[in-house]
Amino acid sequence: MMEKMIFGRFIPGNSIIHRMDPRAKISFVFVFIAIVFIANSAVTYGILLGFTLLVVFLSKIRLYFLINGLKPVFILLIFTFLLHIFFTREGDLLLNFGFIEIYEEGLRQGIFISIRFLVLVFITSILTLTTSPISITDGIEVLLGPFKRVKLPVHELALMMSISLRFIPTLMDETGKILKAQMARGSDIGSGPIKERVKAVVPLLIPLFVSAFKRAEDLATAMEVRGYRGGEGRTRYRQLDWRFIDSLSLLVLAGLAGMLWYFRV
Amino acid sequence: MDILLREVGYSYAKDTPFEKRALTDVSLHIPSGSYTAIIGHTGSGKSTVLQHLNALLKPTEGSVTIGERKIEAGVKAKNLRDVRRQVGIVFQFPEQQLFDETVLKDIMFGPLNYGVTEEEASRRAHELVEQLGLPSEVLTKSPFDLSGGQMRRVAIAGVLAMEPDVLVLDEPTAGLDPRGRREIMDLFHQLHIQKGLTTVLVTHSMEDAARYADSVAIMHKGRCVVTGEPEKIFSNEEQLRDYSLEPPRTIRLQRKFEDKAGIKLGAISMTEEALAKNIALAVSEGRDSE
Amino acid sequence: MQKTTSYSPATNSRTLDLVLTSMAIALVFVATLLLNIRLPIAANGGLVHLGTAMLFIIAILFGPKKGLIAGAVGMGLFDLVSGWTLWAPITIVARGLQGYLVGKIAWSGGRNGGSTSFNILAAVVSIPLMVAIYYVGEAIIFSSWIIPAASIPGNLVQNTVGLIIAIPVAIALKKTPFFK
Amino acid sequence: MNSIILSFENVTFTYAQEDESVKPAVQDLTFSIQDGEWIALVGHNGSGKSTIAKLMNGLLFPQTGKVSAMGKLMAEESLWDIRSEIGMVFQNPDNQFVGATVQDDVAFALENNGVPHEEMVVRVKEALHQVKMEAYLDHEPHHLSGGQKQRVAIAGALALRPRLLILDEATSMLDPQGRMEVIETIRELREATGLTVISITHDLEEAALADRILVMNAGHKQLEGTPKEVFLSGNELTTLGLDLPFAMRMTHLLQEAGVALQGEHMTEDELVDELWTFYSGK
Ligand SMILES: Nc1ncnc2c1ncn2[C@@H]1O[C@H](COP(=O)(O)OP(=O)(O)OP(=O)(O)O)[C@@H](O)[C@H]1O
Ligand SMILES: Nc1ncnc2c1ncn2[C@@H]1O[C@H](COP(=O)(O)OP(=O)(O)OP(=O)(O)O)[C@@H](O)[C@H]1O
Ligand SMILES: [Mg+2]
Ligand SMILES: [Mg+2]
Repeated sequence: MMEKMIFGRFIPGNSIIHRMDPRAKISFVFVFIAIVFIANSAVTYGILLGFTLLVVFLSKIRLYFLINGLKPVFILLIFTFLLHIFFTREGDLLLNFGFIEIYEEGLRQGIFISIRFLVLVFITSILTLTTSPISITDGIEVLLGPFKRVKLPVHELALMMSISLRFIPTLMDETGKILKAQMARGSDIGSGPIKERVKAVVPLLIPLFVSAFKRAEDLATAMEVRGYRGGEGRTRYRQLDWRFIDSLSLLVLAGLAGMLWYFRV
Repeated sequence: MDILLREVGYSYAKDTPFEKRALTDVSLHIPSGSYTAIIGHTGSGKSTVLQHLNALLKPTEGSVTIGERKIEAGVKAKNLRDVRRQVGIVFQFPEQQLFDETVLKDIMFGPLNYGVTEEEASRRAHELVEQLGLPSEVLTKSPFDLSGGQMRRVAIAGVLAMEPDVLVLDEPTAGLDPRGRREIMDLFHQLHIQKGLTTVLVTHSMEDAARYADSVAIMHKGRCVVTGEPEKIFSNEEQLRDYSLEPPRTIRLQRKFEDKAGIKLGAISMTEEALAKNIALAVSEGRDSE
Repeated sequence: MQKTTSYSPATNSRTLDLVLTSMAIALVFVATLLLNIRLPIAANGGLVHLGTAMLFIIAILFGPKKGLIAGAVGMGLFDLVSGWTLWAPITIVARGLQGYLVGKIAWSGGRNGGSTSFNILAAVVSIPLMVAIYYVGEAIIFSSWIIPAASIPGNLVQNTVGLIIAIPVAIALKKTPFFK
Repeated sequence: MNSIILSFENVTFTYAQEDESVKPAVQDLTFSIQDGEWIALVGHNGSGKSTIAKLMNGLLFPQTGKVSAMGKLMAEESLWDIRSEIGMVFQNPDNQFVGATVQDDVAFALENNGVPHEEMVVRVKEALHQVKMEAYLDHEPHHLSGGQKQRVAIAGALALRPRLLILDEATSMLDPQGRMEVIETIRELREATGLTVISITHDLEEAALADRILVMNAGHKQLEGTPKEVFLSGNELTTLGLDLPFAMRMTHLLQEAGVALQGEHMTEDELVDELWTFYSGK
């Protein structure tokens, strides 16, 4: 059940964004991150914010969920905002409570940086909220394809990622079981003096490692038996499907970049 | 030591969107010195009940009383270590908890955690290794160098070394070969008799439940639906089937024989030996009456 | 008479290697997510995860290559799926290089992680590297050189705890039959 | 009609050859298996069963002797061909699941063998249908029961349409229901396709279903024959750490209790039949 909580970041759905090709989504996010840095004025940041909200809307992910899941990130956001306000001393003095002085430029900077941060966090989160980890892996494998030329073991990397995704829930269960078994023997990383807690980690990690090795040996044998001998000559069962909408999304992004450039001051 | 579950409810991941109810309204009394078998279909909540018996899980509803301690839903329970020492759990595949450099150290781990002296812990380890039928050379070996069956025994010794009053077993023989299975089950029975250990066994083997237990509880969909003597529970085959369970093979054979011969054997046979005796008796009587 | 063990020793060990690396990734991920110990320290609310310890252990046991992949992919994946997506690129670089450096030093001169003092040295040397990469990365995100300084104490605690735990566990693991 | 699908000729294998004290895991082993047979391989822990399985598909290579499969001598060149005709399912259902979902896992062997995509889709469906798991196409492994995982593993082996299926204690970690499901699946498969099956097992009830049983003891072949033949040597099996099927144990217990049963009964029904003749005094 635990596994649902982490991979709970991925919310299955059928929105336009969900159905986009993972390659398109990953490229989109990378290009978007670069484009964000073009913005430098109220209008351009406004455009960015509007665009981001549009994407959120299209993904049919509830804004509430998005914000709720990003609580720690928002604390950082507020912190950033405040720091900019208090430490920038340019432009007109807007407010003055004794030692706290807020300048116009500080407020401007604070708002701009916050918006930039917000749109970055939203767009990157939308990627992982609408794409299953395994599709992300597929996307990465194809996108890294060209690097095969420089001897980057792309196929192996992708397979490793998918095997580890597959074993994460299993190892999580295992961790829970070992924790309980050692608790029943009087050792507990959840209570007692710090030294004891650190000591209690050893009886936990060693069985965890041993079991992971055992599983690795078994799995390697099972793969060999099923004819695995590296990436050459393999075909793919999962097919990615690049459609018009995917090309369109990248075009829209180009449009966005053009607009930002135009309104930039 | 008496254990009493009163209207226990338990939900995994409570108060999250992933909440999963595993137990509903479970009431169960495990009297001191009894041998109780808990049976039930996969996923019926057996392992979840079991973890309440030594407070590894705390009920989300109702209460669990373990000896003098009462653990209630919603009430913060402190210092459960004493309870955990008194109630030892052998989990499924217990060899997965082994970690120390040598078998000796691993067996001593539990007692040392509970403040037993080094000498005493080592004495217990030596004694247990012998009792479990392992050669004493294993004490100096790494637990990872042993065979599967030996590792299982060492892990069991690690729980017994804490000298619990109650021994809780979650399918302790899963994955062993027939001989290993029998030896380990006999060992637990012997401990139950000799040391007066209160024993709770979760098992899928109706034969083991019938052979060893003096009280049986059936779990079904998170509820404890029936408790009673094994003779009574296992002779009610319809009820067993309602809970997706099969009667023990001895009873199946007895029924087949009874149907064919058109008689009723006096008693229900809980072991193969008893069945053989009962049938032999019936056959000789049958002949005499001809 | 003929060849000894396996027909295909080359593919055999390559597959095992690949699976072991996958397990290392999963282990780092699980330790980051699941294994927390609470310390009475203000930074991060005192909750310290064991991902760093796991990364050290893996780099010490398996060397630079697996250290690099386990750090980059294991921790990068964690950021990706748990709301820190924006940090994922920084993490991939920082943790990948950290894992690589620890493995490189611990495995230097044929030591293969067998020398405790080198293992400690490796972990200690890697800490400033990791902290610096996060600092620079966050400075870019926040466009500020002040804000990212706030995460330095937390990172230091994380790494120190990791070091304290990793060293004894690595020693103990070295003694199991898997590494003989 | 019957042809030999697999054979061992005087095969000996030792794990650590350098170490003189290590005994061979398999010693001077000779046997052969006919196309379409169901063979049960039994023996105590460490008797060499898994080693034999690994020798069968070239995961290990004998130091002396010959292994042939599908009419080819096991060698570097024939290895992958032979492997593509042998499916294998192991003990722990968790440790052999490669794919992220049921269908990905079943496709794994097909991908390795370069089967084109359209064909893969067909074969994955077909294989899952054979084990009655077609409704679980997109399920993730950790949401399946042990028995379901093993059936997916069998489908993964079947997708390549092998001629021989080896089960290495494939049911030993399952609950009784999961075990039943898997055995039933294998039975139906054999009826439908005439697949050759080698099942390694500690469960004597399961072994009793086979056409032939090989009993291993400390690396040697101790006994070989039909279940009846093998189980007749009752005490020998018990001294090897094995057991007898329930009906047979009961027969012996009844004889000890003074019921002079004549036959050796493999099934409960046979036993009851003879008991009845006794009872009715004929
Ligand atoms: N850690 C967990 N998180 C969430 N749900 C769980 C967890 N462990 C068990 N469950 C669920 O609780 C229910 C009862 O599980 P439990 O393990 O107690 O059953 P069981 O009777 O022991 O089954 P088995 O015979 O298969 O061991 C099941 O539906 C199971 O899916
Ligand atoms: N990888 C290995 N390295 C060294 N020795 C091994 C290895 N695998 C098995 N052995 C040894 O070879 C012998 C035969 O082992 P094998 O696994 O074939 O037995 P098995 O009959 O399958 O046992 P089980 O019923 O426990 O599965 C045993 O003595 C075992 O200790
Ligand atoms: Mg259970
Ligand atoms: Mg085996």
